[in-house]
Amino acid sequence: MDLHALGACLTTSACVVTQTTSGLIVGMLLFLVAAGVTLIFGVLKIVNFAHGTFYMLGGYVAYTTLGVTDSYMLAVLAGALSMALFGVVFERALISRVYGSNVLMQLLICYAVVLIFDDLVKIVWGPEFHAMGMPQAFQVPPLFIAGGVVPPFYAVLIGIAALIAIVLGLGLSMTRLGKTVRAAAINAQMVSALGVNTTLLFAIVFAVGGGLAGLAGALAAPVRSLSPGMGFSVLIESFIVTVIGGMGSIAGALASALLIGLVRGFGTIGFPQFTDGLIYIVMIAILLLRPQGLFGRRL
Amino acid sequence: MTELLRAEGLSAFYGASQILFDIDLSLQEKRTLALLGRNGAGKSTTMKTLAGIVPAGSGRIVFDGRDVTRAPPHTRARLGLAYVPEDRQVFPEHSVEDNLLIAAKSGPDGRRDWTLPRIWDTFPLLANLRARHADRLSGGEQQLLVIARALMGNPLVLLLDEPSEGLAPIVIATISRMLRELGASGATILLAEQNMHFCLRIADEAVVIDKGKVVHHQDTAGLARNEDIRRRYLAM
Amino acid sequence: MKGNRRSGTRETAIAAVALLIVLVVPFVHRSPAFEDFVIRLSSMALFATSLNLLVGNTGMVSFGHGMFYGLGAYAFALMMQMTELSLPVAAMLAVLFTTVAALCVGAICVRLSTDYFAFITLAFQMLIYSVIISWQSLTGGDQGLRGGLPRREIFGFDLASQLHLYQCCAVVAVLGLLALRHISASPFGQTLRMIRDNESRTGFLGVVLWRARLWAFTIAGGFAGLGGVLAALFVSGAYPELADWPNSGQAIFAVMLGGINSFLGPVLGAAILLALNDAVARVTEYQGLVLGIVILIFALGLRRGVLDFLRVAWSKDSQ
Amino acid sequence: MSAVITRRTVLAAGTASLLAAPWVARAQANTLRIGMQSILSGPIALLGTSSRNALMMEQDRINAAGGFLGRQIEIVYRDSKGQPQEAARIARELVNSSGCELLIDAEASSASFAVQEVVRSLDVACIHTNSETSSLTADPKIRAPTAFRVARQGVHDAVAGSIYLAEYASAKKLNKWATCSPDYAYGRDTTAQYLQFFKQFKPDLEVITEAWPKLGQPDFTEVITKLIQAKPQALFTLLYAGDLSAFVNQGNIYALFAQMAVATPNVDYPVLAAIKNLPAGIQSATRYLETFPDTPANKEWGQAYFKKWNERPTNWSWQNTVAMQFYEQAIKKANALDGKALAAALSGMRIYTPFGVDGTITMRDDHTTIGYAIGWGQTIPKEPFIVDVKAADWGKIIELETEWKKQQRYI
Repeated sequence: MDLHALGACLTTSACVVTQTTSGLIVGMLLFLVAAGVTLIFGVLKIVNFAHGTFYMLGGYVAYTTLGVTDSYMLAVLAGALSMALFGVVFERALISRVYGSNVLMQLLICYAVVLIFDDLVKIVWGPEFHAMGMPQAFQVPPLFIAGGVVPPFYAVLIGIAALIAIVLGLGLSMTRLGKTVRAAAINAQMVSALGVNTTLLFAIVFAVGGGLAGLAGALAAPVRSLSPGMGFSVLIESFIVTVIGGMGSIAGALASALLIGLVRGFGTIGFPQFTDGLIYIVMIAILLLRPQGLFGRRL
Repeated sequence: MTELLRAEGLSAFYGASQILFDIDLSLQEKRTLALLGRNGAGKSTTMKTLAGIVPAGSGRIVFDGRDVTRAPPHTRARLGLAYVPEDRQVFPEHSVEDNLLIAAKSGPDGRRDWTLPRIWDTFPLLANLRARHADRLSGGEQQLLVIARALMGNPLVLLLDEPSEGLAPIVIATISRMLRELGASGATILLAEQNMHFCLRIADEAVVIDKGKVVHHQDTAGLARNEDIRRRYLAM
Repeated sequence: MKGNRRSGTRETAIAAVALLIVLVVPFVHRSPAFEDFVIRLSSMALFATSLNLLVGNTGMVSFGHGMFYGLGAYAFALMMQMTELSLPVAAMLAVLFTTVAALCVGAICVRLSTDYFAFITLAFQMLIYSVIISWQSLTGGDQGLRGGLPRREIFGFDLASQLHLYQCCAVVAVLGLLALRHISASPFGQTLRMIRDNESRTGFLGVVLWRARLWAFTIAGGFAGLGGVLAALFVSGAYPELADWPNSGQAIFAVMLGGINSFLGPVLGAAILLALNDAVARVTEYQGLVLGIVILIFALGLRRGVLDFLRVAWSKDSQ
Repeated sequence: MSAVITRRTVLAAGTASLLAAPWVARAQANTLRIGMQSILSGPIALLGTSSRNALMMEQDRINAAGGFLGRQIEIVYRDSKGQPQEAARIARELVNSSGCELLIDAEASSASFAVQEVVRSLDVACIHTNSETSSLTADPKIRAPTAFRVARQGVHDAVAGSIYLAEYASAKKLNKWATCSPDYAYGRDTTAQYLQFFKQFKPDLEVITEAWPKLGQPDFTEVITKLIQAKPQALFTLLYAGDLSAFVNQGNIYALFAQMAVATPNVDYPVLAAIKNLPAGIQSATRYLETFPDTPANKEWGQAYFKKWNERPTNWSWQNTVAMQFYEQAIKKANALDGKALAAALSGMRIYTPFGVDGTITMRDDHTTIGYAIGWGQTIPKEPFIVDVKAADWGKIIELETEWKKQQRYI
């Protein structure tokens, strides 16, 4: 524990700005993954333990696409779209068969998918890590804001994630599709009786959730090492985010992803060897005080 | 007169226990048919089976000349079969207007008679509550809302399951009047009820079911005088 | 009540026969591989069966049961290394410690409803895991406890000997399973099943739901700790993965694979899982791929545990 | 009736065969099996597979030369994912079920301690090839009678590195340092050792901040910004493989390497190759370097490896090669395979090998090797990647190692 360093940091603008932006970037990428988890849970009541796999595959697809096309934009698109498609296939082929069954059965199916794809990635891309490298356009020196350091690449990532948060938020509250999705989250049977093809709707939800995770994986690929099994730690963190924010709440996912990002950002200064523990403690405290999460519906 | 909805030898199960036995029904265009029976007689299950929420065990459902026995609920809805469930099932976190918008679609023949303005006209009470969350409405208001919501789909047939359940007499009167007007304007309605007086004023004819079987079929005026049937199957 | 006692006697007899067979095997044929397998199975069987007391019996899905397995292993191994306590005393204290830990964690968790219960147990597990990783001076961090467990003889038993360890684990596991069976067949076990089947009705009968659940959670934690003690004996130490999430996942899988509605289901599931893991590891390095496909076939095809499936098949045959 | 029997029989037989599968005895072939376990998946799998590559080359060489005691050898590979519990299970399984008579433990430190306990109870000969944590063999309580180590040792590395870094820091006037090492035993212990010796050689050294990212942590951003905040003059890091690559890539975004000098003992060839935009001028140890020791034998081995696997060897590659060379000599000398006889043969054995600083490496009585090549230099983005290599002084290393052992009450 190093509370002195934490205090010193909190009183200098440079440190606050830098650690806040680093918390933002960690949080925003986390949000993209967690948004899918929370959306899928909210609508389908499925706890998608395979979500980290979407993130991993999105990264790998982007890595290969970049190698072939040499365009980061195409790589990101390919990562996101392929995972949207994969989401649909996953939902139709596997998850749709266990709707309404035991949560453990769903867990097992997801667990199987994680195992299978970790190994498939090993077979296709090899067991060693890969590094994608920074696209040329972003190989520029960082910006300095109020004494804090902000890299342009991260500023762009934060921008994209924020844009998606806004689109997702507005889309769910303002558009007819979004309203229907929210209605299906509460009463899918009734929505279906009103003439909405809920099978299609569920597939769309999985496509959006998978696509977001794939997008996160692709966006992060230039700076993170790609390796089989990399989805796991992301999955755990996005779960924490989902639970803290309230299962099914996009706003909650955003808020808690940022909270986790900030806990990391400042926790690493105050509690360098116990940052993870800090996050679990936050999660337990929130589950005890507000089991439904920060933005969750009361049960 | 054309037949819009017909059930032939319909049976249904909840798990291993059979709820419906060989139900036959026929609903003619622009008519209102009441489905009467005690609590637990199988009215709601019949409605759910017709709407496609409970799968038919055996038998056939023909709607507008098409066999829809195996069709999923949304297909039936798009063919013009609107279902209003017994416990109303509004979308509690959506506003009244959003509840209606989610259900908006044109009818099977492309008609779009029911639009938001017409709903506000027909249900002035809802017009005043359009921005309110549905879970903040009273039971009667919710009942009006779900009927309006069903109409937004411009259906050929309305399946109304116990619209009077749990409502105050004055609210029941409102709903009753509204349903009579709907019927008079040419709507086709299947109305499941245990409140016979409510039905008598709305429906043209009635089918009585008991323990999952059809036990009687008569026009409502006749049924009102048929003490025997009323005592045997409908008395509380 | 009489029937209960008779079936209790029958079960004890079955357990005694099973134990006898297991104990006789090494005198007929020594196979270190088989003995290793039985040692690991005894630990895993206790772990999975104790989890099933929650999952199958009470309907409480815990994602964090591995924390008690890990705590049991660490408590036992640390006591062996740091004190002069004899092995059975250390083992008993370790189980006691785990039971108390389960009581404390349970007191916080059991009031939450299903999904949140699963998550909070997972969170507690991860907290305990990260404490184990971080508290390096005590636990050795990710390297686990180094230097092995001191080998102290008890009653002429030397647990450094594979045979003695095998015998000891078999006896402990059979006794542990018998105790769990007894608990699950007792009126308390009936109450737990009633809670699973109909919570509110059980509440009306005057059962304090959270208290019954807490008892179940505590007992399950204690037996998981006992499993952990055996695991610590096997690897002669304690390692953080014992308390990690995938370990809980293994137990869940064993329970599901064997069958949640049969008492011996988790034991069979654990056996299949261990055997499958070993067999696959020898053939291919892509164990995950094979295991994943097996799980999918099982989850989408069989749709219930093997023992549950067999029972259904069996009773159909008998008709 | 017959259908009933068939069905039951099939069900029962299926279950039984599934359960029996693991210990159906393998036909005891004349082939000598050697069990090898390592991290073959995940972010540091690179090192595990490079160990396996080296062993495969050794297997071919030894078999071509007639094998061990006239028996052809077959190395059996297992992936432990670096988890100690799994490593312990695998070690037992290799010996008890798969019939391996010798073990190569190519685990990182986290798992090798677990393997050590298995070896202690099985009495089989085992060579740890990758664990650098000193206590594995230095601590007499942990040392096992039949387990040896052929690998760099943390304390050797720390002495050599500290001497080099102290000179470097004094020359460049770098007093304010930061550390950033993986938050697990290897990272913590080895960092502490480095700092202890570093301070001994450069008393005005000041560590102004330390960061402890988790092993395999996907995002190092908050760690990097923390380092930038502290404004150290130089950074010492023990991150390696995929983590090091991610750290460098993320650090580049913040222009971290323009703001401070960097020193790390952990730069392997393939990591250098994988890191895009490798900053020049990182002070690094020579993990394995074709040009150090600059001998034809070393170069030849490095080239052969590159030719066979189309990538360059790592530090783990040479360590595993030397382990097989030790086994080869020890088996010849002992004319036996059992743990006790091999242990007696290995203790004090000196072998000729390209990786020794003077062409030999010695297995000391305390079961660890000395005399292997240790040097430090600085990175450049292209071949030979590390230049200006300065060899460490083994006399000094052993002197300080002994002092450290006394401090730890190991001797």
